[in-house]
Amino acid sequence: MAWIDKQKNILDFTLSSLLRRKGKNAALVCVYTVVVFVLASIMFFTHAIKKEAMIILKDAPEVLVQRMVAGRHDLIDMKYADEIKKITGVTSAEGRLWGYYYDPLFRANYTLMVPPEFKYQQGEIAVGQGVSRSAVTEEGNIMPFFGMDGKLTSFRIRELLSSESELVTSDLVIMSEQDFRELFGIPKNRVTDLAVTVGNPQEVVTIANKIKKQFPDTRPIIREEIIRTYDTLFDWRSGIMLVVFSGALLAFIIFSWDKASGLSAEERKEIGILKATGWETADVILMKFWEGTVISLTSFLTGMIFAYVHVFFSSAALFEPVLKGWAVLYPQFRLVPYINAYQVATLFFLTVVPYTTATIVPTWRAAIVDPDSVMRT
Amino acid sequence: MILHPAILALLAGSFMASAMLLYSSWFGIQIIRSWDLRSGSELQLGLEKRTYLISTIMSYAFVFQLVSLFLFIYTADSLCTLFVGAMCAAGTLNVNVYGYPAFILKLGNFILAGLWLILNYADNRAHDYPLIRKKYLLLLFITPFLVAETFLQTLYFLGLEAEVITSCCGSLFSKEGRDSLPLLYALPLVPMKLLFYSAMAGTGISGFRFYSRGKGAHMFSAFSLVTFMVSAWFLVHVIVLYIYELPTHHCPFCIFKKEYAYIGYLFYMTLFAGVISGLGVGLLRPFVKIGSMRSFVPEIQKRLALIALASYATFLFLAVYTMSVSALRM
Amino acid sequence: MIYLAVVFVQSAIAAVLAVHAMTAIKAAGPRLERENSVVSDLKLTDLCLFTEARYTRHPAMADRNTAFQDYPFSFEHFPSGSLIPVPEIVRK
Amino acid sequence: MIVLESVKKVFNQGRPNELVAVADASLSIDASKVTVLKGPSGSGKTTLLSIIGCMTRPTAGRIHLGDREITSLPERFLTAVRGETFGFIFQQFNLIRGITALENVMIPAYPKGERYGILKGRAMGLLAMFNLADKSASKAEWLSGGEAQRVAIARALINNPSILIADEPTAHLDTKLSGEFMEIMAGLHRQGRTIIIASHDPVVYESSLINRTVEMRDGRIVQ
Repeated sequence: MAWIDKQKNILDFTLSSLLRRKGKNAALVCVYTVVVFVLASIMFFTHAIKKEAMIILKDAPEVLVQRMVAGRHDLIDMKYADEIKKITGVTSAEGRLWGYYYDPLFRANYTLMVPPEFKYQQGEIAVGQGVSRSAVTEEGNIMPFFGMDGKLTSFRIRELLSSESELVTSDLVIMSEQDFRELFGIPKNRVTDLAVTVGNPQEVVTIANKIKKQFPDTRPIIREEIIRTYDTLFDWRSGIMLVVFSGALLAFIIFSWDKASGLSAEERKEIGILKATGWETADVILMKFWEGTVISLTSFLTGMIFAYVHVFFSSAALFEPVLKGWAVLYPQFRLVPYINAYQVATLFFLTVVPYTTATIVPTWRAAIVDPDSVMRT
Repeated sequence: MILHPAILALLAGSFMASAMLLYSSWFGIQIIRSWDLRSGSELQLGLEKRTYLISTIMSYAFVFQLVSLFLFIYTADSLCTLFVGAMCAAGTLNVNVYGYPAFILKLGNFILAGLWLILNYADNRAHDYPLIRKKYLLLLFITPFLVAETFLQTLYFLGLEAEVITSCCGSLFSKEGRDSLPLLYALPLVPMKLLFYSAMAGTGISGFRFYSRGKGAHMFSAFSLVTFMVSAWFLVHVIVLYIYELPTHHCPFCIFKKEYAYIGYLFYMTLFAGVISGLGVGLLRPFVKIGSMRSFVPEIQKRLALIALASYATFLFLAVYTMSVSALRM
Repeated sequence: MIYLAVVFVQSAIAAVLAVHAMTAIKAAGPRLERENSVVSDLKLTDLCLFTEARYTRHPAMADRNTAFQDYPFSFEHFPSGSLIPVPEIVRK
Repeated sequence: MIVLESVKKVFNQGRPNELVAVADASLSIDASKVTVLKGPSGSGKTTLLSIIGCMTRPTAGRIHLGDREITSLPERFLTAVRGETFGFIFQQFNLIRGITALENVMIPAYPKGERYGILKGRAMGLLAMFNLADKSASKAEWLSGGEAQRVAIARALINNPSILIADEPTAHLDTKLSGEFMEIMAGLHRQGRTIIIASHDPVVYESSLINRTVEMRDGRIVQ
């Protein structure tokens, strides 16, 4: 296996010559690692949150029906629900009551919501972890809300929603139907929107079409659409981050081009010696190939490891300010590390391919040094 | 357009590959015009040095094509949730008219790059580079295809618009038949099996004949090309059904998934290895008589034939095996 | 030799992380199931990631009359999409 | 054994800074002899030496090595021929700094794909032959002039060439070391190797070892 021994010998020489130029190569590896790290963090984060959203939302209502008035979302009459229930294939149609509440004291937006079955009494509420954090309150405390008439109503907190469901419940305030209607002055037969369940999942689209036809003033939203929208949303966001970051990527490419083409006199002489003593151009290119491989592999692995730790152990601490913006209620969650070979391959493509392309021509230029150049100087 | 990281990666990669190939073609033209090995002029020495660059670029391009082919499929697959009616990569590729042409070009370019490398390998072993002009003509032939691929792929990705919730209504248009494959017609099972097995047999016999007696190189190449196409067609219409154990799911890409133990990679890799080395045998056939190549070309051809035969045999074995262990009976 | 050791250590860490990922995914199963039941019990539709304004809280429920159009393709979909925090003065 | 027919080498052809380094040189060099190319610096010795050593292709003319014509071989094959046939000793020894003497000796053999252990054994053998066994692990830049010179000779011998080419090997050596060098060359000559030296050092061209002297001036062979 002369071929394998040749690769081994050349790799061996490459490693020793890389180690001889520690400073120069360390700088390259550092920059490379940072590039991989940032890209990998973005991708790990968005993929994990996408996947988590998909899993969490798979039990969301199958079809939501909203009423539109003059292009705006409006309350819907429960009569619609009775009619929809009559459509064949529909198992149930229930009203949902929910809305937003801006708390001027803590400058936070809560989502107020009525669950299908409320466990507690009137005048009692359950709140999400984010609400309890921002309002510095806990179980048993009193929480005041301004009603539609400007009067202050107080509620007793009976429960804090579990912290493990924070990704969906952080800003929720759950109360009884009566309280909700009184607080916002919603008439008895009106609800925010309708949640429709369908027996056969393959009929969902047909039924949504039927609803749209029967009630032209509504807009049905299918669960798959919600999931799809989230998918696009996060793809888009990670894409935008990549585009923003592409300047840095470009800088890295130019940097590696420059590193590869800016051979010192010492290196040039060294390649001249190699060629004079019997190395062929292809052998020098092979050596440079191994050099690139070693650098890429080291940086790629290091960058990925750091990104993993960053995203999944520290909950993307470096991104949090960006993602959070000025949201007061930001859920505290730790992502499940969904990673697959596809992501790694994409990452590889995004970093190693540009690096390799940038170094092909400089590598070749270095490799064609004339062997007799060492005799002429 | 969907700003997905993998899409950005594929687009950037393709643009870079095209640029490199255009750059190579430029020197290819110079080589075709002014190559003269007997001359020791600086122009000639310069051109000889260029050949190293172009070989390197082509080797990278070959690897790039292979990886990007799979990444392309994977990306299409991961995007399928964004389109109504798309269940897997097959559906996503059908979202606009550029998907499949881009995919087919990707396939073709990978094979062409492989053939170029075979030619290059043979040529580099002959001390007078007898194929140099032919080699660079082939390069000039490949470049437009790669550029076209980049172009189509860009159009494809630019034309992707996710069907998300819009302001007035949900996206309720249902698109049917997205998962069907264009240009692939199925025959009844028995003729299809007959065709597949006879193509395999033809390749086997002609390959064995070539390997043992050195005759019928062109025939063997023709057979390997036919077998490649027939097998791909058979894979999509028959074998996958046994793998999915569903008589209606024809997706040629789902077999790359984990649920099917990534068996697709084996199927496609053996097909590629088979067709590239099979075609390589015929490609080298005209050059057996060239003085400087006589000593080693037959040996390369034999090795290629062996690779082709082994690959197709593996494919055949995999096919028969999956069909026999499957719970599906047809 | 040193380099091989480095690569070995890196691969080992990567392998450990891969195992960690697998176990973490498995371990997250019950939690996600409980989360699922919260979602189906309360009939929730959206993640609670962007709560700074009502028009960002429920992307699935967005429409064209909100202050920032909530179509997912609009560049400034979320105020938090800006890469630097909004100045203190503007926030009040 | 090596025959040059009207060999010519021009640098920067067709440009204002055109330089004819070797003009119309015809020469035949016998096997197992010691030949010296003699002449002032700039006379084209080094260029002619690199043409003989298959490092450079001539602009015009023909070269025969044994019974093979190698004039128009592309670099890939020229390098292979060179690797099998020639060993080189350079004016400044040209050892690679930062790696050990042993590695320096092994470098020319790396692309041949020999098993590392066997190669290392051979290299150690060569170093031992030149009394350098204890220096094998020292870095190239720590070696003394004489040691560096002997490492360079060992490197030239690692691929067991039949022809040894030395370009001004004594230019940076004192008289004593130059004498030692010539003794080593004498030993190698006794093993049957052909030796070609370019030099304008009397210690070399007046040595009793020399079988033939070729004199050059302005790119032409004078005698």
